[in-house]
Parts: sequence; C-alpha cells; structure tokens
Amino acid sequence: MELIIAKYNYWIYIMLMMIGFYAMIAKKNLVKKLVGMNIFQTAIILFFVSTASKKGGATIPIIHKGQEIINPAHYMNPLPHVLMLTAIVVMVSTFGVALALAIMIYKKYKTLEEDEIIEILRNRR
Amino acid sequence: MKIFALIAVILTGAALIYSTFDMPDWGDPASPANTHVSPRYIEKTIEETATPNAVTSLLADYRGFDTLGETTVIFTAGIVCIMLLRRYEND
Amino acid sequence: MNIAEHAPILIIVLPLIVSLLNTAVGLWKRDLCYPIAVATLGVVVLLSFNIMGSVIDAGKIHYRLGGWAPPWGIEYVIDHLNAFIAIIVSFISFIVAIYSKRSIEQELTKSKIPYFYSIYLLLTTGLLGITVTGDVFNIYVFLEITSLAAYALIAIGDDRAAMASFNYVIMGTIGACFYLLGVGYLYIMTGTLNMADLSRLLPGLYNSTVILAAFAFFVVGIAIKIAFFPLHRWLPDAYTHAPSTVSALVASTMTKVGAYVMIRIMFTVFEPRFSTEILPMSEILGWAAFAAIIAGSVIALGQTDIKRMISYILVAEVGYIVMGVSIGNRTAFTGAVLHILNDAFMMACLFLVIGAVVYRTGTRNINDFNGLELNKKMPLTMAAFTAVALSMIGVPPTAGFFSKWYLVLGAVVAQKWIFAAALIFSSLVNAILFFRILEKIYFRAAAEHSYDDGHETIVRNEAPVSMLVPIYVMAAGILVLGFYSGDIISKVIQFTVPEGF
Amino acid sequence: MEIVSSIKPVSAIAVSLVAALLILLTGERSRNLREAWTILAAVLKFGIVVSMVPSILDNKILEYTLVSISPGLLIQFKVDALGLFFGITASFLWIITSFYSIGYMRSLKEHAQTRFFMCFAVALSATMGVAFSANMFTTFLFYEIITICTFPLVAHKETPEAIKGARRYITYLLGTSVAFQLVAVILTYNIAGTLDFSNQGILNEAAEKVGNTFVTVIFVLYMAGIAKAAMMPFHSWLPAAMVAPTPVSALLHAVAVVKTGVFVVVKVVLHIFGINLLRELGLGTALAYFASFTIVVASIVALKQDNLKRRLAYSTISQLSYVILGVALLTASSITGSVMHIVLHAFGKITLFFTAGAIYVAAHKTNISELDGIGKEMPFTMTAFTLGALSMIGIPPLGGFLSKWYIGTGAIEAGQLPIVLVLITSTILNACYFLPIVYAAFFKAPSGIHHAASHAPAEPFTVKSGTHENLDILAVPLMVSSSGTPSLCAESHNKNPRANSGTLSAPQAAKDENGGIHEAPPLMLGPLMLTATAALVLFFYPSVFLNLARLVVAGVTGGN
Amino acid sequence: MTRKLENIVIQTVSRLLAPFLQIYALYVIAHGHYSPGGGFQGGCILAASFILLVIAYDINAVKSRMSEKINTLYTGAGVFIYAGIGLLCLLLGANYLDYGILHKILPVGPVKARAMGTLGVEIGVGLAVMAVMVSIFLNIASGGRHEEGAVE
Repeated sequence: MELIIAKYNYWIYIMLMMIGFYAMIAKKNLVKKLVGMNIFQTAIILFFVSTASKKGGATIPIIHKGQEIINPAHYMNPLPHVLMLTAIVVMVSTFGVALALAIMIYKKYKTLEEDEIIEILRNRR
Repeated sequence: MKIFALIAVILTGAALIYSTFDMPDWGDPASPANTHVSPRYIEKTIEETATPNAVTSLLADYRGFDTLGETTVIFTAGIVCIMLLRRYEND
Repeated sequence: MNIAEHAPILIIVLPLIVSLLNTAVGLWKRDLCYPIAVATLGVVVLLSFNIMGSVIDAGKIHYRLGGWAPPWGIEYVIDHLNAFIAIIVSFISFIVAIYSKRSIEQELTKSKIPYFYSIYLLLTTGLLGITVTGDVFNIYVFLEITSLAAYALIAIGDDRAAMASFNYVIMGTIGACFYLLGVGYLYIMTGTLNMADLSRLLPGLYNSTVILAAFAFFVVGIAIKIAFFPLHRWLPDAYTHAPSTVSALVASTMTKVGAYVMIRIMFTVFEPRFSTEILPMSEILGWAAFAAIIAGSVIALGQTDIKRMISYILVAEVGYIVMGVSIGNRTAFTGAVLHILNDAFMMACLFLVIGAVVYRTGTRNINDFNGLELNKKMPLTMAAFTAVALSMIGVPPTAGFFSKWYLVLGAVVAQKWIFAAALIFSSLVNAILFFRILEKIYFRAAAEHSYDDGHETIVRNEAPVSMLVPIYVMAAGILVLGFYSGDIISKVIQFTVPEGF
Repeated sequence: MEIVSSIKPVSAIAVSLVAALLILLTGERSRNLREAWTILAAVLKFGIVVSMVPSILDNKILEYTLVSISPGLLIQFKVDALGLFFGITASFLWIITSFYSIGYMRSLKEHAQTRFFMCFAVALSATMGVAFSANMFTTFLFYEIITICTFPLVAHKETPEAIKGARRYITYLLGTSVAFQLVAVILTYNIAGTLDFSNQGILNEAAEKVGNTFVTVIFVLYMAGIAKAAMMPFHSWLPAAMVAPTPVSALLHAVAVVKTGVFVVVKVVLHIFGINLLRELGLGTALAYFASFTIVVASIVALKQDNLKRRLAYSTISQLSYVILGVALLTASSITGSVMHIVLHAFGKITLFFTAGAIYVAAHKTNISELDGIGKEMPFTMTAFTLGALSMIGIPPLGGFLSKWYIGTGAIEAGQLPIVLVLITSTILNACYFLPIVYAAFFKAPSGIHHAASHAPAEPFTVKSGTHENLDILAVPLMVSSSGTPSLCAESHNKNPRANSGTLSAPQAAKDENGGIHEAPPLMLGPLMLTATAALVLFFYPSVFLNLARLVVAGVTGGN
Repeated sequence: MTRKLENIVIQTVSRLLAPFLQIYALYVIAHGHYSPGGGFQGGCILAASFILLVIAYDINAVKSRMSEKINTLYTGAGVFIYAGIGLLCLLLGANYLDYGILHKILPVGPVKARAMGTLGVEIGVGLAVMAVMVSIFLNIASGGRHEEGAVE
C-alpha cells in the first residue's frame, strides 16, 4: 500500500507516456501522431517535475525576504523546473515544425491519412 | 502493425514500471536529486545572484547556457516555419 | 580576450550569431548570406584545429560557462575525442557550405536562401554543441537544435521530402525523448547532470534497476538518432529526398556525432565494464551491428536510386562504427574512431558527387547512367567518384581500407570471427555495388556506340568549379588520409581509447 | 648481407607513375609525345632496375621506407635477389611491349589509347611495387592496385563480351584477394605481430602458439587468395581476360599480372612460412601435388582450344603451376628452377602472344584452324612462334629446358618421382598442343583462300594512310629486318579488324598473284623477334639470372 | 475556408484587452526575479495578445501593427541580445555568460550585475519567444499566404 503511495506518480506518468507512445507509432493520422507526441512529452515533463517535490511543507523556490539562514528543505528543488522549462520550449518548437510539415503534406496530398498518402505515392511511381 | 505497436508499448511500459521500484519515493526530501546539487541554488541564489527566485537565477545564470540553447531552438523553429510555409507573391 | 582560451565557446557562438545576422542580412541583401556563412565556417574550422592543438599540448580543456564550477554550472570538457569530432564536423560543414551555392540556387526559391544558410549554420552549431559539452542535459538541448534544423533542411527537398521529414520528426522525437528520460533517471538517482560527476557517482549504483533502465533508454534513443539497424527505417527516405547538399552534410556528420554521444555515454558516463558485465549491452550492440552490416549491404543491392543505395550503405557503415565500439578492444575501438573520420569523408564525397551529377543531368537512377557518357561529360567528377568507390570497397591505399583493416583486426584479436566475416562480406558487396556503377559510367556508355565514331559528339559538361573544388578536397582527403592514419592514431586516437580496453 | 638505404626502388616505381600522369596530360593532342613518355619511362625504369644488380650480387640489400602506418605495419621496399629478378624481367619486357603495343594500337586505330597507355604505366609501377615490397602489407597493397588498374585494360574493347570478361576478371581477383588474402594477411599480422618478409619465415614460433591446423588454414587462405597465380579452381579469369588487346594479354597476362601471382606465392612460401615450417607441416608436398594437378588438367584443356589466345592462356595456367610446383618441392635446385622459370616462361610466352597479335593484325586470324600455311605469309612471325613454342615445351637449346631441368632434378632430390612423371606428361602435352600449329603453319596448304579471293580489293588510299600511320622513326631499322613494304600494305588493309572480311581478303588476293610475304607492322615484328632470340640466348647465357636465383636459394636455405 | 469573424463584441473586447495583456507580459518579464515569471512566460503572453487580435480580426490587423520584416528582425534580435550579452562578458575578459564581469560597465557591484545580466537575458528571451510565437502562428494559420490576410 505504501508502495503505491510512494510510487504512483511514476506509474501515472508511465501510463500517460505509453498512451502517447502508442498513438505515435500506431495511429495513421498524422495529426493524431502529433497529439500522441505531445502527450508523450508532457508525461516526461510531469515525471521531471514530480521529482522536484519535497514532502513536509516545501514551497516554491522563491526565497522570502530577510531570511538569514535558508534551509533547502523548505523550498522545492528548482533544477527540474528549469530543465522542464527548456523541455517545454523544445516541445513547442518541435510541435510547431511538425505542424508546418503536416500543412505542407496536406497541401501536397490533400489528406493527412498516412496510408492514403502512401497509396498516392505508390500510384505516382 | 497495431499489434506490434501494442506489444512494444506494453514491453516498454513493463520495463519502466519495473524500474520504478528502485526509485526514491515521491517527494522524499532525502532523495539524491534533492540533496546533491540543488541545495546550493536555494541557499546561495541571493548572495551569488541577488535573485530571490531560484528558478530564474538557475535558468538565466547557473544554467544560462541551456537557456541560450533553448532560445536558439525556438529561433530555429521560427525560421523553419517561415522557410517551410511562407509563400511570397514575387516568386 | 584570449582567442585560444575561449575557442571552445566561440566555435558554438560564432555560427549561432552569424545565423542570426544572416536572417537580418537576408532581408536586405540576399547574395551576402553565402559568403558570410562560408567565411564563418572557415573561421570555425581554424578554431577547432586550434582546440585540437591545445588539447594535444595540454590535455583536457575545461571551460566553465558563466564561471560556475561544475557540477552546479555547465562545463565544457574537451579531450582528444571531442576535438577530433569537432574538427570533422566543422571541416565537413565548411566544405559542403562551399559546395552548396549552385545546387541550392537550383533547388530552392531565391527568397528562401537566407533562411537556408541560417538553418545550415544552426545545424553546425547544434552538432558542435553536442560535441564539446560535458553536461548530459546540454547535449539534449543541442540535439534538439540539430534535429529541428535537420527536419527543415530535409523537408525542402524533392516532392516526397515532406513526408520523409515528417516520419523523421516522429522517430527523432521518440529518440530525443528516450534520451531525456535517461537523463531524468540518472538525475533522480544521482542528483547531478555533469558527466564527470555522474561517472564519479554512478559506480555505486550500478545494480539499481533505474540505472539499467536509464542506460537502456540512452542507447535506444541514440540508436534511433543514428539510424541503427532495427530503427533505421526513417533514414533512407529522409536522406534520399533531401537536397543533395543537405544529404552530404547530414549523412556525413549527424550519424557520426550520434555515434560520439553513444561512445561518451557508454564509456565516459558509465564505465566500460558496465556495458559488458552488468548489462550485456556490448554483446547486443555487436550482434545488432552485425545485422545492420548484412542487412544494409544486402538491401543496398536492390536499389536503383543511387542516393537511396548510399543511404543503405550508410546504415551498414553505422554498423561498422558500432561494431568497432562494441567489440571492446583497443584495436577495434581505434578502427571505429578512425572509421568515423573516413566514413564522414566518404559519405560527404559520395553525396557531393551525386549532387553534381544530379545538378547536370537531373537523374539519380543508376540505370539511366548507361547512355549518359558521364565519363566524357564530367570526367573530373567521375574520377573523384572512382576514388571514393575504391575507398568504400576498401582498396588500399585509400582511407577506407585502413579503418576496415583495424576493425577486422580487432574482431580477429577478439576472436569474433563472424564479425570479421561480416565486415569482409560488406566490402565484397560494396565492390559489386560500385563496380556495377563504374562499369555503366566508363564502359557501357561506349558499348552502345559503334567503334568508328570517336565520340566527338559528346559535349564536355563538367560540374561548376564551386562544386568541383569541394569534391576534390574530399577525394584528396580520402586518398591521403590513409597514409596519415598512423599519425592520427598515434597523436589523437590512442588517447581516446577508454581505460579498461 | 648488409642493408643499404636507397631511393632506387621507389624511383623505379615512381618513374612510370609520373609517366602515367604525363601521358594523361598529353592525351590525344600529340600521340608521338605521349608514346615517347611511355618509351622513356620504360627505358628509365629498366635502367634503374639494372643499376641495382651489382649491389645485390655482392650481397647487399637495398631498403627504403615510404610510410609507416603503425608499428609493424609500414609501406616499405626492400630489394633482394628474388625481387630484382622479377623486376628485371618485367621492366625489360615493358620496353619491348611498349613498342609492340604502339604498333598494335595504331594499326588497329584503337579508341581511348590514352587510357590504355596510362593504365599500362600504372600497372607496371604497381608490379615493381610488388617486386620490391618488403612486407606482406605492401605486397597486398600493390597487388590490389594491379587488379584495379588492369580492369580498364581488360575491358578496353568495351564490347559486351569484353565487359563480361572484365567482370569475371575483377570478380575473381578482387573477390579472392579481399575474401581470402586480406583475411590471411590480418591473421598473420595478428599471430606473428609483423608482416616483414624474412628468409626463415615469420610464423615459426607463432606456429607453436596457435597450433598447426591454424597455420594450415592461413596457408590455404593465402593460396586461395592469390588468384593471380591462376591455380585451379581459381583459374578461369585468365581465359576470360583474353578478350583484352594482345599487348595487354602479352605483358599483363603472360608477365606482370600472373607472374605477380606466382611471385607472391613464392614470397609467401619462402618468406612468410619458410621452408622448415612447410616441411614439418607437409604442406609443401600437398601444394606440389595440387600444382601438378593444375599442370596436367590445364594442358589437357589447352588441347581442345581452337582460339589461339585461349590455348596460350591455358598453357600459361599450366606453366604458372610449374613455378609453384618448383617452390613447393622446397629443394634447392627446384627453387632455382622455378625462379628461373619465371623469367624463361616470361620470354617464351610473351613471344607467343606477340605472334598471336601479329597474326591477328596482319591476317586477322584468331583461330588455330585458320592458320594453315600462314608460315609462308609471315615467315618471321612463325619462326618466332616456333622458337617460343619449343621453349615452352622445353626442348634444348631453348630457355624453357633449363628451368624444367632444375625442377626435375629438384623433384628427384625431394624423392617425388610422381612429380617427374607429371613433368614428362605435361611436356608431351605441351608438344601436342604446340607442334601441330607449327606444322600447319609451315607445311599445310593454305585453305579458305578462294572465297576470300572473290572479294573486291581494298581501296588504295588506305594504303597511303596506313604507311603514314606507321612511318615512325623508331620503326625504320626494324623495317629493314622484316620485309618492310609488303608488310605495310598488308597491315594497311587490315587496319580495321572489326570491318567485314571484305578488306581482309586484300592480302589474300594479293597472295594469289604472287605468293608474297605479308608480315605484321615492323613495330610489332621487331619486338617479337627480339623476345624469341632472347628465349634462345638465355639458354646459353643465363648467368645473371642464374646467379640471382642462386642468391635467392642461398638465402632461404640458410646458405652463406 | 476563409470566413471572417465579424463579431463586434469579440473585436472590441479583444482590442481593449490587448494592451493590458501586453503590460502584464512586460511585468511578468521584468518581475521574474521576485515572482514566478520570466522571459518565456512573458513572451508567450505578449504573443497571445497579438494572436488574440489575429483571431478577432485577421492577419492584417497584426501585420499593420508589426510588419513581417520587423517580426523576423525581433526573432533574431531576441537571441542576439542573449548571445550578445554573453559575448560582452567574453569581451570584458570573463568566461562566456559570466554576468559578474558586467559591473565594469554597470554602476553596480558584481552580484547586482548578475541580476542585471539575468534581466537583460530575460528581455531577449521574451522578445524572441514573442516574435517566434507570432510568426509560427501566422504562418501556420494562413498556410504561409499572409497576403490574403484571412485565417484558413
């Protein structure tokens, strides 16, 4: 029981990630793939952020004014947040580029279904 | 295809679940992640960077180069979108 | 400020800033972008040679970004391996940049050219950033810069490029995310992101399942990025449909840098014994590489599109490198690192030559070479192609022979006969592949004609100088490097071999 | 046995490389200049090689290190007796062949002559590289270069069958060398730690380490990997390569390429494994019987060939195995014999190929069945042919006899009487497939004239162009020796062999009127007569070669 | 499908809202030292204000306020500010991005100078993020054909 309490955050992110992973490799619709990609990355972000938390009344890592001695246990771990800020931006950028590609593909083939596109390509050959 | 995907997903998931058992508990203040490097950022942020917000000081100063990198990433994304999508009248 | 001292950061920042300027300059005067980019890359080449020099003199270089001591700040750690890879990357991208002018003007609308060069420089930035950094998360960031740039550059190719690039995006993102996950797992167990710090902390944790999972994720993620055999599906499409310039750059540098990251993770962050004793990753990689070499060579036999054929050969060549790394003795590792260099040159030269052929004739299909009289039309280009072909086959004294020699010797020393057999096999297949083409180029052409007319009809239509010079630099490299491989090994490569080998 | 550092070996190799470059640069612009480069390089090369003879004869060894890749792995040249022996042969024959090939190429108006002469020069320098190489690595390097740069020569005609032959050529040579020889070299390097040739062999102590079976495997790999030696079953590239122009067949497939093969075999047997090791492993005898199998079978196959060049090819295959046989017997005199056979067979066989080419150019005949009575048309050529054939068979007073004699005595020394039997059989077989040609050429009545006579005579202006074609300053003295004028018109009618037999009939038509002589162009006739006489002379004055051969033997059998 | 959203309420509200959004964005950027916030967050809000206008009106509404060239320049300028500050540190003799050295040119001590450097960097990031978000949105929304001006 306490195992579940202690670890369920990881399991939730794993479930999310697997959903996204499945969507990325199994879905035929390009946009659905991209949605899966987002879920996938979001799951990783959740994982990182969850590692930053500290039990016992830790708060956001902004130091209160006029504190002489600073006890790290009172503040959450800022590093994962920073990493994830980076990761979020990277994710947004990737998503933007992928959407741009999807639009190019749509303009070319007038569809976003992978197998239809493959069909078109085969006919063209 | 789908079934292979499912198998791959389940295998990966199983591996991940299995790997979690050795992980520190959620929010354990004594976990290495919370004790090894990060405390310095919290303790020293004011005296070293005069920035109470540890996230900001860490983002822009301690690990400023990562941030430069990510700004470059988003810049790249912008340029890429222009190059891929923009259609000018004159050509 | 002292240039030599700050060279490690300058090789990253210079192309970055120039790529920013390029976008601005491009709005005002398009023609300036090309010379600016080439000049910058030339400077970067000089800087990276400078770095190599100081590494050879003074050993490891440490550069603290923001003046923060590791593990709190990000630190650049440059040893022989980094410097070696950095030189390869900067040099190749410099040469290919010189080459790019004409072919890009042909393949791209004028208004896009400034953006092309910006992204080209960003790609170089990303690759160099991956190469010199000593921080696992920093690698991820620059990996993403590289990938985004590569997606874009590939997507501006022929009419199928967009789809190929999209698949590349999906696969690449999976790979990057796996890598990030590995970073997270290491972080959660050790609390640090600095390589040196990790290698200090990790040995105590080798038996935890988290570390095993992290290692597995690292390897799989990178394997996707370098198109290692079972995960190679995206590569042939992407590299076939990309513009020829881009194929040359990407094929010759990105896989190599990926291989470098793999070496770093396996032997610097983790100890060599981890991948042999705790997790039998070396064994797995070795057999996968075996499969990659066989499969890549065999599939290449069935291709008619020459760029596609070479892409599959590239899959096999990646197999070479990984095999050399996985065999795990000094000789084989030397061969692998040497092959990183040689293969970079060979791939670049091959794609450049094909780019020139496409530029002049517009065909990529091997069967079309029959009537083309290429040996009369573009004799110089074809001479260079012959040199590369021999090197790919591994005919002495070309460079390709020497790295192959060390790889096979390493396999023999390790008594891995089957690996040696695979290497030999792939050279034989390469022989078939390339002699098939050379025959079409040199003999079939004339065979259709009767003997009396002395081919006066063929007009000499050589590739432009801006293409020919880079091709010849590469070809000369291939012919010369072999003789200097001894020096390269004794001065550089022998120091890259990890302890315990 | 002191070692002197000297640039000579490298310069001997470099000279023809430079020549190749000059040839390429000159190109079609000035043919005479281009050919001049070839001749010049050939003479220079021969001069350099010969200049090394004295120092070798008084037991010096010239050495030069070009590149050192890594410890134990360097491109190094070392001129010892054996290498010099081979070097002299090849470089001397190159001079003759250059004249011959100029005559041949010009009179046939071959295309892509620049490529031809260039590859020729490169091939020669690679041959020198093999001859003078100091270790197996260098040998392998130049071995591969020869393979690559002779490929265009074999495919020269660019007809489909030429390409087919070239494809087989490259498949056999490159395939075996990469698949077997490279592996063998790497294994050797791995267990011995070095690749330098040494008189005692380098695998002796390694043999104890890794066991005899392993060494045997390496030996087999070597023998399979050196397909240039044309031992069965890796022989079929040689007949296939006969599609090449005759000068190529003459030099490369009677001298350079195949002799490189047997030379490397000799090197491997004597300097990698060493006599003692092979003796105790009993590999020598095995190899000997293998070789003798090739000898007999190839001779029998040669009997059935009607195409002259193919018959010569098969005879080459069997003759090459003589060399291997001689070395494999591992006795002093047999080794002397085989080393001698390298040069003697070279002279004899090149004569035969020259005559084949001459017949092709002058009478445009390639099949033996057509040669009836050709002796009356081309007396000089056929005389030379006879001499060469006799030398092949090994009848005194011709060179071929010497080597066979030594090999035979060696066989007796080694107590291998079956081998003696093999020698006798093959001699008989040789006689069976050479003498009929001679007989037919001189004593049979010419056939197939009448249909030829019915054709229209050739146009006069071709005669003019033909004479102009061959009025080369170098040709003048030789024109005297051979019956100049008729030869000119003869070949002038047959400049274009691929044209229909109409023009071929011209000499025959002329022949009916006055049984005149129709020789090959002097540039071809001269060389072939020269080599024929050489084959004769070598029987009486073999001293230089014999001394060198004795030096070789003394070295490997641990003499002096 | 280029249909315009001709709704007076939406248009007025968003036109009124945009300035406040932008003010707030600037606050988020500038106040990142003392409260949650910083370049990315502020930049995104800034971009949101423009995107709101695009949704309410059409692309020209934004292009009239910020032309495409300017936007592209901002994109580069943002990153350039960041990299430039780093280069400035380099020129002043410290390592790259070592803001402490900036006290030579700023009227503050080394520690404060670090805060200043951070602020400058955040501004650059904000600028870049804003410009890139807008340009990505415009290009994706209009499929690269700005001239029609309508949202596809």
